[in-house]
Amino acid sequence: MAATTRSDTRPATSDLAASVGLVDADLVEMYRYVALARALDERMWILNRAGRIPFVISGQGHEGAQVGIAWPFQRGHDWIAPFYRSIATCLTFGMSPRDILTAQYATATDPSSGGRQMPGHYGSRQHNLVSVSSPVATQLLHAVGIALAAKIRRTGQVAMTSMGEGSSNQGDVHEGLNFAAIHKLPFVFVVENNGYAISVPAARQVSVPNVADRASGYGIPGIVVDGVDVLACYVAARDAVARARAGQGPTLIEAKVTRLTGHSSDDQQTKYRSAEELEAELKRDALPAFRAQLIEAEILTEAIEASIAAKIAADVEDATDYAESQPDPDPATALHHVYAGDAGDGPDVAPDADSATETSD
Amino acid sequence: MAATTRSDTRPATSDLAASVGLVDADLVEMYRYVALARALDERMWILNRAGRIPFVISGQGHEGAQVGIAWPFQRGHDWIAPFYRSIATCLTFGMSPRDILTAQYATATDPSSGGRQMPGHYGSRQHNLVSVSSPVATQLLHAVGIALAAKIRRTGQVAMTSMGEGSSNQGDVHEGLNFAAIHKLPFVFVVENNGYAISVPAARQVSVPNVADRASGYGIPGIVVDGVDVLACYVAARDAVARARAGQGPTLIEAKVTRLTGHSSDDQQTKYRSAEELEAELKRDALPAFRAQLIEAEILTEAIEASIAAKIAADVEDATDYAESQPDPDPATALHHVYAGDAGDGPDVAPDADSATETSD
Amino acid sequence: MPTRTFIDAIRETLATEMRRDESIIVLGEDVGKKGGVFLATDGLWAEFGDERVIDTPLSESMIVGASIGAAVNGLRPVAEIQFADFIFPAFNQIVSEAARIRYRSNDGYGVPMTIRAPYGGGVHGALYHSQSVEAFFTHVPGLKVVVPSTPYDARGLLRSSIRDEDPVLFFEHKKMYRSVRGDVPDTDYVVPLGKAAITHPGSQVTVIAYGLMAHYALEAADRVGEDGISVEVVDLRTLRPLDTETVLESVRKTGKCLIVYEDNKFGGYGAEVAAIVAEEAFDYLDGPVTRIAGPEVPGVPYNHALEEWFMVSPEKIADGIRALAAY
Amino acid sequence: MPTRTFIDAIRETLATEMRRDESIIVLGEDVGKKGGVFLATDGLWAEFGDERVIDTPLSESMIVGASIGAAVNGLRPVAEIQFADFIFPAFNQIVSEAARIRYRSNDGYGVPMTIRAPYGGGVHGALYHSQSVEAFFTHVPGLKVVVPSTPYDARGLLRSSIRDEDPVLFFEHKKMYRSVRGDVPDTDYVVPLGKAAITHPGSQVTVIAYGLMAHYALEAADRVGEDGISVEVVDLRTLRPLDTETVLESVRKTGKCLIVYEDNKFGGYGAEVAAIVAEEAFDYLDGPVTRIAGPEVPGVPYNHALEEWFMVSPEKIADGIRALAAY
Ligand SMILES: Cc1ncc(C[n+]2csc(CCOP(=O)(O)OP(=O)(O)O)c2C)c(N)n1
Ligand SMILES: Cc1ncc(C[n+]2csc(CCOP(=O)(O)OP(=O)(O)O)c2C)c(N)n1
Ligand SMILES: [Mg+2]
Ligand SMILES: [Mg+2]
Repeated sequence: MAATTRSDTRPATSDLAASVGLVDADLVEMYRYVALARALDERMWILNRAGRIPFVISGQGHEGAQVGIAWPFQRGHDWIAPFYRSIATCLTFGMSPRDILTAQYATATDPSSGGRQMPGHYGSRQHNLVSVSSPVATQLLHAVGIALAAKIRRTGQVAMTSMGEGSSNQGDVHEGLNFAAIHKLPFVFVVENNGYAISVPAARQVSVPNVADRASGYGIPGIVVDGVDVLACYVAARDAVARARAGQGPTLIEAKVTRLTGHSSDDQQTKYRSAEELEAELKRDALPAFRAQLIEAEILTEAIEASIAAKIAADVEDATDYAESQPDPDPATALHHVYAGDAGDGPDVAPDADSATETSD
Repeated sequence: MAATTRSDTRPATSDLAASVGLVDADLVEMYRYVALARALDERMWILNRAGRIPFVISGQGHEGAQVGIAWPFQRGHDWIAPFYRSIATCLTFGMSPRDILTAQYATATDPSSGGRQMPGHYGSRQHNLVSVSSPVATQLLHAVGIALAAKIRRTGQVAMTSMGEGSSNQGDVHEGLNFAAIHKLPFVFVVENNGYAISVPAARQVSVPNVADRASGYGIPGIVVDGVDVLACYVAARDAVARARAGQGPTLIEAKVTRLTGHSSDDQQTKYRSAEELEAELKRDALPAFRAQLIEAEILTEAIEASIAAKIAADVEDATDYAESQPDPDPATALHHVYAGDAGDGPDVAPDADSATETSD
Repeated sequence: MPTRTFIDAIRETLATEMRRDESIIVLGEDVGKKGGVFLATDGLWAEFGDERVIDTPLSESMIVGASIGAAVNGLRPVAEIQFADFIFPAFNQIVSEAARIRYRSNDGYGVPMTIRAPYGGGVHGALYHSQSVEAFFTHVPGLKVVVPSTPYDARGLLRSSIRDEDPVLFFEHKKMYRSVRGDVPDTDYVVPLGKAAITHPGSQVTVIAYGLMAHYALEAADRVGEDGISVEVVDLRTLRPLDTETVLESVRKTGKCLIVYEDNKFGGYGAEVAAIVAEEAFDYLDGPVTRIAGPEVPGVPYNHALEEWFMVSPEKIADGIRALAAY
Repeated sequence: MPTRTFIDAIRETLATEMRRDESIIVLGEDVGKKGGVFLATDGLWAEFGDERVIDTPLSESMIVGASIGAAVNGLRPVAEIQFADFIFPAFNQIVSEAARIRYRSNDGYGVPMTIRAPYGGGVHGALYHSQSVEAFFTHVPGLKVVVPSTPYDARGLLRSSIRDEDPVLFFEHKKMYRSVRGDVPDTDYVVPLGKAAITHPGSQVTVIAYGLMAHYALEAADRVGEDGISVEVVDLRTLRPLDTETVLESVRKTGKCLIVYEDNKFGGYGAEVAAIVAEEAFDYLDGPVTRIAGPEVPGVPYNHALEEWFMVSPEKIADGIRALAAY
């Protein structure tokens, strides 16, 4: 999805972009996704406080890592099994702001689940984004199985999954990494380590300083990246995708991120995190850091920034209006799709054409 | 249980014994357990071929590692959660040949289960040997929980569990090692790697050359020992027990052993192992190796060996006769012990006093 | 007698039991500093410290498996599974291990362990924060399964569960945590496991329920009472072992039996109750044994319209009673 | 028509299906070179190679979880769980994931996967190599559960399961593998999921069974036939979805219903059948709906005397029929 692959004329390439093998337009677009994810996420909290939506689970603090890591995967070809904080991942991989907000409102046209799942449980067949469930870490095995099928069917696809550091302690992770490593499957395991699993700090969750320290136990590379550094995340993922595509097997990437909000709208994190800690964590936000980096490199001009901001504002507004306007699912459809063919195939209410793509791209 | 701790006068100590901090009598006793386990095991196969017992699952090829590793644990104080090949472990930890053979015959007086479980599913409350079940690897978490209780209750106990390399791929292993490492529990994890999980070779089971390579991913020491070398196994376990007892947390010990028999009496291993491979594996038998080592060190004299052999022969004969003579459980007791107090406490048929201790010790 | 919410009764019972018996530990995800996502363990960590109130890593099989081991070595663990929906990773440890170690060791080992878990729908929890999972465990010999419906019972049954020598699954309907209040004495009373309660005596139709549905059944009984239908409500309280005697006595008296559960109907817990009643009270039945339960979908959907469609309600129960009474 | 053992029918069906559809893979423990511990996959590895016949590591959750992913990405996995007893580590993947992904994604994703597992007792397998586990899965919307009892049905139902778009649990009674033979045509016939079979028509008592018990029910029907009792045996074949119509039609005709299953009775599969019959055929019943099932212990004990005590037998069924007929 890098702009280089689509462009005929030689695009602008700053030293910064060149240093990671991208062009300036890529970096701008990456920035837009980071900022869009943040803006959508902030809107979710506003809607929650306004009583419009009952629950929010947020990706704030994870967006930089998510966009950087998702970037080298090929939209519509590769696969991602995301988790509940993967708003930026899902956007980067093709879901629209409308797709995200209809999920918050649980409308009939929510493409993730038709209003059947809680917000945060995204998914899209159209975009090869596996449907998110709540029991953590199960999706790792799905991504491994997808990679197995890719290898057997020789599709050239790579499968990625992401989750938090707490979730990485589930048995499924061990079982899946072992199998993927034995068969050198085209698989990338991403841990977004934000230091907490709800209230439990990483030191009480994971017995080693880095989840990536576990990779060697499976004979695969384990890489720690700073989630504040979007381009470092990109490079780590790019290399992992290249290894996977070349038949060299899985990679574990651990991005050190921060959780800028409570675990969810049901959580009061001040009960277990000090004010100083929360204050300090603000500095680990990739959004201002990436912005500063792109301004410094003269990639993000004031004009570009203004146009991005306008676009994002319009997108978020449009998505909100759209989601607000969408109908609830009809209980008459609630028995559908327990099994194939229960009620014809496909969702009961087709999301309208616009909602499936970005509104202003 | 080392003889040094019981003896008042200075016991005989060869260089070999001294090199591992034991006395000669320990080494002789260790040898006796290795040989006893083998003799009992061979008797099981004879009884199986003679149609006396329907099923055998064997420890042949594992005995040296089991005795060496069990040795530093304190009988009646520490805990072991063994697996189905742990005949030598159970003997070393206090079960008698009668205990082992009544399990093969599934008699009412079988102390492991009163005839309720398949052979190989040993256990003894009296000896702190946790009851073996069939689903592999579950026992690791029990041992971890025992270690947790030991730490909380400040009993000074160490808990050990053992299993095969195939079993180490279960999710429970990951979850348990992580927890034990975080809390620095007094826990020792023993993998008896015999190269196969039924028919599947280790290379298709474990994505790294050694299961012990996984220890670093939990921040604990991982030690590979040659299961042919009984004293090396002892030393590894002794050090692990010392670490555990000192509050320094768990250790993973992987003993490279061999499986001299089929997986069980139901398995034909020639279907998946070549004649050459089986031939070569015979050289990896700790029994003759340990014997040669002790003869070389002049610890095992002809006289001692003859007396051990006689004792073992008598023990095996006695255990066979005893087990043959024991009654089947009464179906009238089959509903007992689903819950506490279902039928008074304790087993329905008390094993007779002799059976619970070694017959000729 | 002091009035308490359902969750307060649970929390205080945990505290008083821990004061009484220092072999009791509490472990689970977020049970420590945070006090549990529902605050059912709030304050325990401050009072009993790190060793007796353990914030575990996010791994349910470990929570249960380690509890089994701890129980074998002299502790009395009370494990919390954050949502009943997340008990499945621990299924093997519960069903293969905890339930069987006593039987398979011929009484050599037992597992005095309680597993608490919030269950149930009607709280916008969707597929994975709304489940009723009791049927998976009530089938298993070696386990006990408890579902209290009042603060009084919650306290008395939790005490019995913790003091029991065998593994007990203790399911708490999360919708009741703060919405249900009741009198709870400060005495050290227990409610024995395996005893149902008649919470509304009546003569024409027996309604059998538990958990939140025991409340809805009472509401329904009141409604149809206005139409002159006399309903006897049996609150099972313990699902395994089932108090067959109380159930049969009531049905033999009324001749009509409606079983209510929130879980999807097919193969749910109420099927067993129906089967027992159909066999053992056959000669007394004046109408078919009927059931009102959730629809056959794999989880409660999130959207409020769909959730409402899913949930058994007092009205649906009242309709079922009316139909049965008219039979 | 060629005669085959039960296991041969299964093995050959796997082979012919794999020849027909190259998206089918077989995976599990020891399914490759060894051909499975019961040899149900013998020969497949030699014919289809390492990529389509995969000896997995010893990790059931992985087997099922990876099969789900593979199914999502275009394959049709047929996973073997070595013994049904060892399916519990995969419980979360089956119940939380495979069963729900279609519903939760509003038909975005489906999981065309078959899980085969040998189940059942009477083979000296003790607690952990004898279990009947169907009740844990028949309760779950989104899953289909099949238990064939003849080589003919094994082939026809396995074909339907593999070709189905949803996850199917296919349980094979291991005692039948070599002891049961029957005619199996070489044609590409299927037996549809969800259809029971009347294997012995009769008029006085309906006996409902499946798997090994379907054979024992026939034996029992013959025995009591000698005493002049006419029994109709219904072999359910598919447990979810249940063929309610065939069951009710038979009971409405005979007026008496005995349900037989090998699993422990309380909360077992037969409870649901009993509940449905008790409700839907109430007006036709001339006797209580009765059940014969295993005792309430957590697994089949090993010793032959205890195992015999545990197992439902043709005699026990015949006694049950006689008692019901005499009612
Ligand atoms: C199997 C399971 N157990 C418990 C939960 C409840 N739960 C949801 S998120 C969460 C913490 C996850 O922490 P982490 O993996 O670090 O991800 P983060 O939320 O920090 O991004 C828990 C305990 C769950 N969803 N699934
Ligand atoms: C959960 C589970 N799955 C499958 C089995 C069947 N099984 C018994 S032993 C075994 C192989 C074990 O191999 P390994 O761990 O290497 O131990 P070994 O037998 O080689 O000593 C298998 C697959 C089981 N007992 N439990
Ligand atoms: Mg986290
Ligand atoms: Mg092995």
